[in-house]
Amino acid sequence: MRNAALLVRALRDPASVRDCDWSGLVSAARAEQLIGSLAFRMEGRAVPARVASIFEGARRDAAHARTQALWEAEMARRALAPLGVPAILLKGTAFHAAGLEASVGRSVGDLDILVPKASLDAVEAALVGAGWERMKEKGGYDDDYYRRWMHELPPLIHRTRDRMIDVHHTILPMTARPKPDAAALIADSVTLDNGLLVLSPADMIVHAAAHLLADGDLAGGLRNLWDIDRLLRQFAAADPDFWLTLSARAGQHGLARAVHRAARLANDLYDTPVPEAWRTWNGLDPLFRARMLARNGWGQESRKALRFAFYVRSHWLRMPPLMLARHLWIKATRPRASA
Amino acid sequence: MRHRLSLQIGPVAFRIGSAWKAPLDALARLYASYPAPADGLADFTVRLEPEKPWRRFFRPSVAIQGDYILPDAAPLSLAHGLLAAEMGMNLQMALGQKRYLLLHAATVEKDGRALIMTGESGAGKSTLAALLGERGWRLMGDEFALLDMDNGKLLPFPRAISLKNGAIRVMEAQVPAARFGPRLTGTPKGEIRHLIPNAHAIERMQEAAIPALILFPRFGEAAAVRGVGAAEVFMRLTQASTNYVALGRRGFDALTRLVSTLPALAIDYPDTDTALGLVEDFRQELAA
Amino acid sequence: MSGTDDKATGVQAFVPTRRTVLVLGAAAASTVVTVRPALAQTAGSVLNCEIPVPGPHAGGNFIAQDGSLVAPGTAGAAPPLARPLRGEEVRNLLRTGATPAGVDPTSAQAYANYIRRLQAGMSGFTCYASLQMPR
Amino acid sequence: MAGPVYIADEEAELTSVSLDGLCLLFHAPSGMTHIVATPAPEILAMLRSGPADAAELLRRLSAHYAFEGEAAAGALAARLEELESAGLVRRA
Repeated sequence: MRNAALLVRALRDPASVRDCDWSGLVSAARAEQLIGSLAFRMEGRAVPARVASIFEGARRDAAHARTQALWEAEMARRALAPLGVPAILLKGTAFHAAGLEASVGRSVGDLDILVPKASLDAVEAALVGAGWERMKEKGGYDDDYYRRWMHELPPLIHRTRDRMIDVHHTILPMTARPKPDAAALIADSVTLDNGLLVLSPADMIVHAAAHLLADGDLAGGLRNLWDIDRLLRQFAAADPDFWLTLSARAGQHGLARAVHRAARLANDLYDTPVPEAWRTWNGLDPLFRARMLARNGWGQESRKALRFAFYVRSHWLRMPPLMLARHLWIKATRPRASA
Repeated sequence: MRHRLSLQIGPVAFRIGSAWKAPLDALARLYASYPAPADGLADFTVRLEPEKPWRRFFRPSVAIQGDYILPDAAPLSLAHGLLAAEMGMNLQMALGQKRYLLLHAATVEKDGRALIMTGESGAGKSTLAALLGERGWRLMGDEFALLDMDNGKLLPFPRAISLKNGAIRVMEAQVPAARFGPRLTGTPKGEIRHLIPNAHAIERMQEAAIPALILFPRFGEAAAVRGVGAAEVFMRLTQASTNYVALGRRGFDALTRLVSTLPALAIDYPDTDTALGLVEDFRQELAA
Repeated sequence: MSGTDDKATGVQAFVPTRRTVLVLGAAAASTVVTVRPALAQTAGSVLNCEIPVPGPHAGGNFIAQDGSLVAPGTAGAAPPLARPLRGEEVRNLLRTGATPAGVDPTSAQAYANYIRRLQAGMSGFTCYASLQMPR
Repeated sequence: MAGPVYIADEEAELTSVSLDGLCLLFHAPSGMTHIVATPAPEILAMLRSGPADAAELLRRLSAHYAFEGEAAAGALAARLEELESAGLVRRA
């Protein structure tokens, strides 16, 4: 298994996977944090006994991840309830809270929430009062950097539950070129039956695409693209006008390019149904595709040069050049050897 | 990966890939009498890789990688590559095993009844398990006890026993040299030498046993035995388990059942003969 | 060695039928202990680990005597260590107070307290947790 | 002064096993295990009959128990805070 194509095929079309490099498939899926999703996709299919048992364990793990994620959301809700401020769940926790297809087998790391920028201080104080602690020294360079330039507070970690929370006020760093309309994200959020808040369907896609293509270096890209596939299928099936809404919304947030590329990549890798008009040809798509698949059957990262190129791109996207230089200079000249 | 090896230990199969040949040769010698996984598949993958690309040849440095990794794990020298492979397998179990409730404990069995020994650093549970394994007990494992949550039985996981420092000489006096791995000196844990379990333990490595007694041994004190309350046993075992919390309700049910049905004793012992004598007494009491 | 009540009775079993004395405890005494994941602890089999002091998240910060992070140059605080501490060094430091080679003994307590305050997700935590571990 | 009013989860959310006079609780919504000592199980049992603040809870407990010491209300408030931070009770 030279790249993750087998993993992508198994997710896209589980019936097509019979005799294959099972150990390679499992290792690649674990490395891409897709083992839970794969385990549910393959449920009930004929696979070797050992693989069936690995998948069963992965499904149980996913159930635990779901419980933990929803519990963190609930504890944050309890901590913030007295403020009366909207706190919107993002990413994996939101998928689980809303019971979306994308949550099936989905692992969740940190709790991500979005709050109005004006409420950041009050939210942070309430969380600290409820047992979350700062990981970075208040007023230090990193802390200051976060507060000035990032789209989120420096991460907080809970004292006894050891879980992190990222408090966002928008969905991209302030230094990135697109300027998403944070007020609209909040205004159009949806209240679930359980009282929790999530983004509107179109905004969920916009956020997922921004996270995948306009922010990081595509690490974990296959998982994020799988989210997008599941979300697009579910939302488009429920609303015939969804693609129009999405198009308008992506434009409003300045993220049309990222959303279109995400849809093309999802269509390409996961066969996501996408309208004809969205399937334009783009010369860079093959590079994105190759980067997404850069994982071999031993779970190792492959295509080092390509990975590095995307890593450089991620910094470029986040910061104007002069600022990047200053940032790297300060990081490099700190009075200690690197860790 | 350039070099590879598959191992079946108890119910678990590993696939180990390495950038170097030597660590896998050493591993293959240690596990020569174990069967290969019948299905050719792996539950877990371990990788031994250069810490940086150039560290394959220049001052080789072995990073422990695999399906599950510990971000703070430090690399080992190539001379300790065998230890890196063993640590890599332990790590997969500690972080990735979800089929069984995993306890950091040594287990031995006689007449179908298993003894679980767990305790703090230097308590000597590995040494006791190794000695009991040479005296009519079946060694089920010196590192991890696997509790089947469906039926409450223990599964064997008889890896090579990792003997440290003084324990090496104790066992060298009792076991033929052919059953030892290479002597690894200057490792982060001191001197280490692996002991291959006897044929009996390896042949029966698919055979479960019913847990009968939990022991918390402590070396270096005057001989003493005291009962340990079930709630304390519960707390201690949750802290000796890597996956208790992740198993949720199933883990809770299995562990409460275990601690409320099994007697538990803390034993202090000044020397291993005393401990072995006590264990033999307990066995006869339980059998009576 | 001890018995279990029927699980089905639940916490209702704690409502007594006759008046008994209930000790509510001192305000400061805790009656709830939560089982925390010992996940990393048993990874103690991988004792060969390192703890950067402080971690990369706090690069450059000094460490106060209580282990908290403070601005570089703060009086009475310890500077960052030039190299990460090995597992065994940390174990000795925490158990016996033995200062690792090349470390200023007057700062050792600050480093020890920093390590004690590590939490999951922070660089060095899994190593620290593994040192707490039996074995 | 009226303190906060607390609610306990449904009984079905908790599995409990008592051992050695302690109570092991598996709390399904969080997936967490708590080991609790008296009076925590008694408080949880009393909250089952409906939301209550510390004063109301003290009244309910008094129907079944006698108390030692005068600072019962203060100690009870501290116990409720503990249960709240463990997630076993929440504010109404």
